[in-house]
Amino acid sequence: MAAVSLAAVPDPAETPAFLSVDGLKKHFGGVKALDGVSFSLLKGEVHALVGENGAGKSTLIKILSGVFPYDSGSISLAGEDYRPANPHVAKELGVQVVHQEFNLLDHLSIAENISVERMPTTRFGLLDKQEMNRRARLALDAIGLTDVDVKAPVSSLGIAHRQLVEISRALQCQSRILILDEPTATLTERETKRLFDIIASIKAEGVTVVFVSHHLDEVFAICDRVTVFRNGVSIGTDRIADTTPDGVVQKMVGRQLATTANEADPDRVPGELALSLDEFCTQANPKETGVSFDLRYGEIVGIAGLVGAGRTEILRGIFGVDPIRSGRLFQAGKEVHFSGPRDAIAAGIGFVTEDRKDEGLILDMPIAANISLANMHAVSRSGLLQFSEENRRSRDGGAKLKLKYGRISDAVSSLSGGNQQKVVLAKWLARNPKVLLLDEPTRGVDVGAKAEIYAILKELAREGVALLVVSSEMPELMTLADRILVLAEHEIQGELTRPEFSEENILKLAYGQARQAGGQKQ
Amino acid sequence: DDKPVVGLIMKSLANEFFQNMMAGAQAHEEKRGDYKLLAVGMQNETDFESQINAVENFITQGVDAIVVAPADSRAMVRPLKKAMEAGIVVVNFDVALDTEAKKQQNVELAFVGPDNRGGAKLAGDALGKKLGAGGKVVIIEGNPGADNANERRLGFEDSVAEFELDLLDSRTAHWETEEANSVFSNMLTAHPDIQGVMAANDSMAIGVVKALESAGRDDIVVVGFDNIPAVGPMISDGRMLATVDQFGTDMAANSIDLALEVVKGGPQLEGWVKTPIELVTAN
Amino acid sequence: MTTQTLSETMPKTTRFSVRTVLQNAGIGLALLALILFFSVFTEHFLTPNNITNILTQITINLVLAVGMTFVILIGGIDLSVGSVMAFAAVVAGKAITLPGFGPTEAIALAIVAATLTGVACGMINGVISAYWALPSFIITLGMLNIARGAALQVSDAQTIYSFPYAFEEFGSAMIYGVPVVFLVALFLVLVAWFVLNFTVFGRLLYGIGNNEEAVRLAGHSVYWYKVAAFTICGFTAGIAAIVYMARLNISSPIAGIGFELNAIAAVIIGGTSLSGGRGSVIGTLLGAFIIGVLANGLILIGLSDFMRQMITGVVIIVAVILDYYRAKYTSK
Amino acid sequence: MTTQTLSETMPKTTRFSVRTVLQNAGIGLALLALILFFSVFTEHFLTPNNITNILTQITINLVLAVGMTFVILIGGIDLSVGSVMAFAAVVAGKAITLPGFGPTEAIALAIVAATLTGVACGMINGVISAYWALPSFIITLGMLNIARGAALQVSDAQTIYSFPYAFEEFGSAMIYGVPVVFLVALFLVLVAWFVLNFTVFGRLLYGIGNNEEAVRLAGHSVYWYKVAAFTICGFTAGIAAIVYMARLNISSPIAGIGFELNAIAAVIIGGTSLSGGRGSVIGTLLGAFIIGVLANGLILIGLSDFMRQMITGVVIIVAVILDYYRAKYTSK
Ligand SMILES: Nc1ncnc2c1ncn2[C@@H]1O[C@H](COP(=O)(O)OP(=O)(O)OP(=O)(O)O)[C@@H](O)[C@H]1O
Ligand SMILES: Nc1ncnc2c1ncn2[C@@H]1O[C@H](COP(=O)(O)OP(=O)(O)OP(=O)(O)O)[C@@H](O)[C@H]1O
Ligand SMILES: [Mg+2]
Ligand SMILES: [Mg+2]
Repeated sequence: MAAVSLAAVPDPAETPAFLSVDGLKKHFGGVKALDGVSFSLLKGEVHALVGENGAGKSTLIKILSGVFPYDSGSISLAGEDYRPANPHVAKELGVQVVHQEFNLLDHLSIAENISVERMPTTRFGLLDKQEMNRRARLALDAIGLTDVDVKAPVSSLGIAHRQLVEISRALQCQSRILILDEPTATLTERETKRLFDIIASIKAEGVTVVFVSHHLDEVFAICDRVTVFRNGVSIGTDRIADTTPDGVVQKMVGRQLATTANEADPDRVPGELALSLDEFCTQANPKETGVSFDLRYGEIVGIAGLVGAGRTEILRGIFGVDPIRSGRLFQAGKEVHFSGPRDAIAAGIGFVTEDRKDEGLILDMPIAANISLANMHAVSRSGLLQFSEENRRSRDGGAKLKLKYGRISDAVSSLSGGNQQKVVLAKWLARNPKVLLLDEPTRGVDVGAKAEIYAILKELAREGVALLVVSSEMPELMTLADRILVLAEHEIQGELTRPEFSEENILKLAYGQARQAGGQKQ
Repeated sequence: DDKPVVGLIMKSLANEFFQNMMAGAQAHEEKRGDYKLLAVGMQNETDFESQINAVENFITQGVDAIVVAPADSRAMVRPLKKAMEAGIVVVNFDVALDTEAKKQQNVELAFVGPDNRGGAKLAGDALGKKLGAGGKVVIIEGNPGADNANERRLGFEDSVAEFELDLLDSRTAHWETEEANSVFSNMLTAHPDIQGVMAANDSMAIGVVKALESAGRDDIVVVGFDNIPAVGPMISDGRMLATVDQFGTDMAANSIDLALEVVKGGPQLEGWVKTPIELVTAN
Repeated sequence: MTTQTLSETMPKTTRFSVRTVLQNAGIGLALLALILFFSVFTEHFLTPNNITNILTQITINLVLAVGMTFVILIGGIDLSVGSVMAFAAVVAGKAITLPGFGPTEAIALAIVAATLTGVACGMINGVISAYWALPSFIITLGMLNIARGAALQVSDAQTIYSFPYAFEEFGSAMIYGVPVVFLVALFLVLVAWFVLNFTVFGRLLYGIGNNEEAVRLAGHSVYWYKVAAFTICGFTAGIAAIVYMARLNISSPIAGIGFELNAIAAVIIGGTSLSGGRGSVIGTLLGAFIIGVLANGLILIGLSDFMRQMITGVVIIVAVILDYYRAKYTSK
Repeated sequence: MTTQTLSETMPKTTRFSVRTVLQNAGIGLALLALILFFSVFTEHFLTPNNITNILTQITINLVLAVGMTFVILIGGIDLSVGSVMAFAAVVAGKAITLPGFGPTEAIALAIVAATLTGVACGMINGVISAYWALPSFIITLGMLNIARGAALQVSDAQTIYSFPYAFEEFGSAMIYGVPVVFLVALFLVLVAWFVLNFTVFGRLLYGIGNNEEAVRLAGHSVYWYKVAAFTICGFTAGIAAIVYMARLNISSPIAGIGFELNAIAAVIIGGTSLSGGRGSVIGTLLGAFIIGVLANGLILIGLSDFMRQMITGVVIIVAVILDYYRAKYTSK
């Protein structure tokens, strides 16, 4: 991670607080989301908020941006009492946010999404589309999305591109405080680095940036100070220079974390062929040639690649979600044709999707109902639901993943982002699949829980499950996988075995082809 | 093929009264064999526009005569005037165009048809005779705003005045059996002392009769209008006192005859060519 | 959070039903207010006879609304129920008046004919809108026209009458002053409630209304569930046809015009979300009662037809506004 | 990425309009097919007179559908337009027949009265459904009853007639065989198209239909935009009332029953999504034409009324199925 210059660290002792929060409390029904939060922001600093899933970071941010009112406590902004009634007021006062969950207008163009807060108008008060597209182009170029047409609808974008569009939008307006709630959760190395450059430059303009991430390396790379949350309470604020990642983690979870071994598991030997792809190619794939690789039982294969490399596509193809154009798919040596997820599931395959909101969860339904969604036969008898069985299984499944919730019958929408992700995982683990496809399985999950999830996945592999993991986090792949396939431009650029694992090697393969293609164009 | 073409415009053919009328007209076309019939109805009772559209379509097609049962006595005046100006023979039947409106538009047009108000009064009188002065009655009206509904209500009110009946309530059930059943049940609750019911058509009368049966009341006298087949048994077994037959089956056919007469060069029709109405009772 | 331990110690009963009751309390309160109002301001409202009347009068709407609840829960809508009811009634009317059958066979034949007609129409609605993923609004609007045209065509626009006596008897039979047809409707409500809350099928219908894609990716055949929901709605339209025939002793091809709006209103007043995924058939029951009590009470109170129509509109709006405040209050 | 090079080399014109045309081509093709069919199988379909007729006949539905497009784009629905139209016509009818005004003043008064009535009703719909975030289906169903009751009350259920001659003239005036009232409707379509595509207001309406929460989080007052959409719909209902009066020369309190379904059908057949956020008013124009051409052509072809109703239903369904295949094909 390229460290951004920390030259202009403001000294908290000298600069007066620009925004200060004192004893803030907020509850949802019986859930105390914030139970006494105090911290302050200095002008021109990059301030990290860290904490476990459900610690209250997003809730604080929503209060600061005028989405929710708060119950008690006080906030002051530039010396004045701050109590924004709605997002509009917050924006007027210069508080700009990128929320954790996307807020995009799917059927409008990217340009319209980027300028939705203040669309440019002509002299006659009409929408100035040209100016709008120009601005969008500039904004996207700045963040490195040079290859996207600003007039295309957002619905045609993958999840990472959507995140970048969200960020570009927030950067459109002059703000005094820019809050980014887990902006990097869906980004790969390349975009993350771009984002950090941008943060550095706006910081130089005196803008305060609040940065939420579960990646402590990112926090340590760009932030000046860090405030740790635990169970709705702020534990304290440190200067980055005065602390260490371990120290932060300890504050977060209140204990020392066992580090996950980054080594091969000696007890585990890959077994029989689970899946094997032969020139496998979905209709979404613009390339003629498909991908070919094998996946064995008891093996974890990682797929790395930049955003839009076509990783999700492969998983969707295997699972029967997207139609196949050409190529063959073998399960345990026999050719199979899945006409839909139903067939794939019947064949013992599970699929943790990348977009939990759109594809993974039924937000308004109880946690228990979501966990048993793919596993209805286990919680029902001749079509009748067995509620106690369902609740028992769901609690067990949740407990395994350290799911933090009020009641198992609460709607999933009441959970924090990371905990929602755990529900998606729990849903598929409940089925005991023989083959598990995972697309960004730990998106938004905190460090502690991540370690638990890694342990669980490794345990599954040990029990003989075949796992295919797509992830934009290279450390995650290197921790989990036995082999890593690197994808670019919908083609496998190479395969790395454990001894070859390094961020550099992965990136070399992931970028290699892209750079070539870029060269041809000019 | 130079047979004269007659455009027949009716109200909703979903209403069996007009459906029968149309069947009568079609049989008539076959029998006479010397003209071509184009018939259209409306989507529903209040769809005035489609009648106006039909007139316009007929003008376009250059029919020789338009025979029309107007859904609204005022709205149809101007389009029909246009048709007459285009040289088409127009005959108005079933419901008379509004006299005032005709005068304003300078339209001279005869009317061929029954006296709805008079017919309702026939039914009302039958009820009045049976109950005598002071008899407590209610009216179940047709669609508010519809001309024949208006006429029939006025006819019933004429009887109420003449026989000094006590009109307790008057409500619409939009010509509809089920609604009449519900509305009348509720009226009966509000006024348990009802002695007679005047329903503006037989479909509603059926709903009323069923409501009386459910309530176990056989002391209340019901009259209707139209003489649809379904009320036949009710009249013969006394569940209904009377209904009014306006011989709808022949009405259109007769009007077509009159129109063809004029097309062939006969004299223009004038005034009100009254068609028969008859009170139908058990004996 | 401490709440977790709380839920761990709670008894393992389903709290689903308790919540359902609470969710519907708001609209229940509106209903109670209406009933109270009419009891005070009219003489006959709370008499046994009038209660019988109300129960009879809401039956058809309730039956239609039960099926409509299934369709709306999956995020669809069915505008054709009124026409399909008429079509089913006409087909059944033709069947029941066929010569050569004894009364029992004729009635059985009619019941089979009506339900089959309803089921067929509903299934067509479902198959077309699910297979091509087309808006059910427009598909069922098409069916509204098709079924009405068919009803008129089959009956030649004539009212069909003279059904067996036993059929009439069923239509007007009472058990302790409660009309048997209403009990049939109530039974449908209970079955629907059970199916929606205690079966996998019902759970998945809610799921589809919330997030169809998630349900599909979990390996369920969304297509069949959708077809099933529309078919159920067609089935209840068939049942409504039977109730109509038994109650009025005729089959009219122009029956049921506008009934779809009433049925949808009952469902939505009952708190089911038009966008699907949220609601309950118990709410629908209350919604149907609100509409029925209002229609009855406003006549008893002697309001003119026009005022009555206006007040009906106002009360419908006020009822959902009240429900808003109830929801706000109970969610705290 | 190959798509990249493509998009880079394309001229920087807005492909939006091209796309819009393509998006509507499907339903345009269905319309073309209908026109072709009727031209071949009927004698009078393509005569100037008949075209004039069709244009006149679709005018009211088109006017209503333009306003409906705004409401549906934000994810709402307005069931009250038919009733509001009748109410506005009755109020305007009362105004125009007030004694003591010259024809010009009387007509001006009527136009003001009709639009104000429409705007007021629309605004009430909007304020209630936006302020309490209630389903517009049920609020406008309430308004349907209120406005109808009010229309009957104000007019005492009597048709109002005898309007100034100039008003009639406007209703039947033609420019080169094109009815002036149709030109008015077309003008509304163009204004709506312009507003929806070239103003910030319009784009935000699309935005609200897509994701209301996102628009709110972007700092906009969703409330006012929603109120505005419903108000526009009320406004067009007022305009429709004027067209109705000019065309029929009466104000009938029972006008417009069921018009809401036709208007909604035009919008949805035109490709606007009932869940909001997607669609265009040009599609609405084509949708209104499909409905109008169908009604006209099926009469010319001499089909019986019942068959006509059935075929109408079938064609509506087939049109949206065709559109499905068009969408599938063009998205490749
Ligand atoms: N709308 C809501 N209704 C009920 N509970 C809520 C709601 N929003 C948040 N919560 C609860 O508040 C707590 C804090 O959630 P929050 O989203 O702030 O966590 P977070 O720190 O952002 O977590 P993550 O890292 O997973 O995003 C959680 O227990 C969550 O379940
Ligand atoms: N629904 C869609 N419509 C159009 N294009 C899409 C769609 N989904 C994905 N794409 C595009 O297809 C390409 C491959 O997408 P895919 O999701 O497989 O990539 P990925 O490597 O998983 O990256 P991501 O991090 O975006 O998920 C990307 O350019 C993406 O923008
Ligand atoms: Mg969060
Ligand atoms: Mg992906």
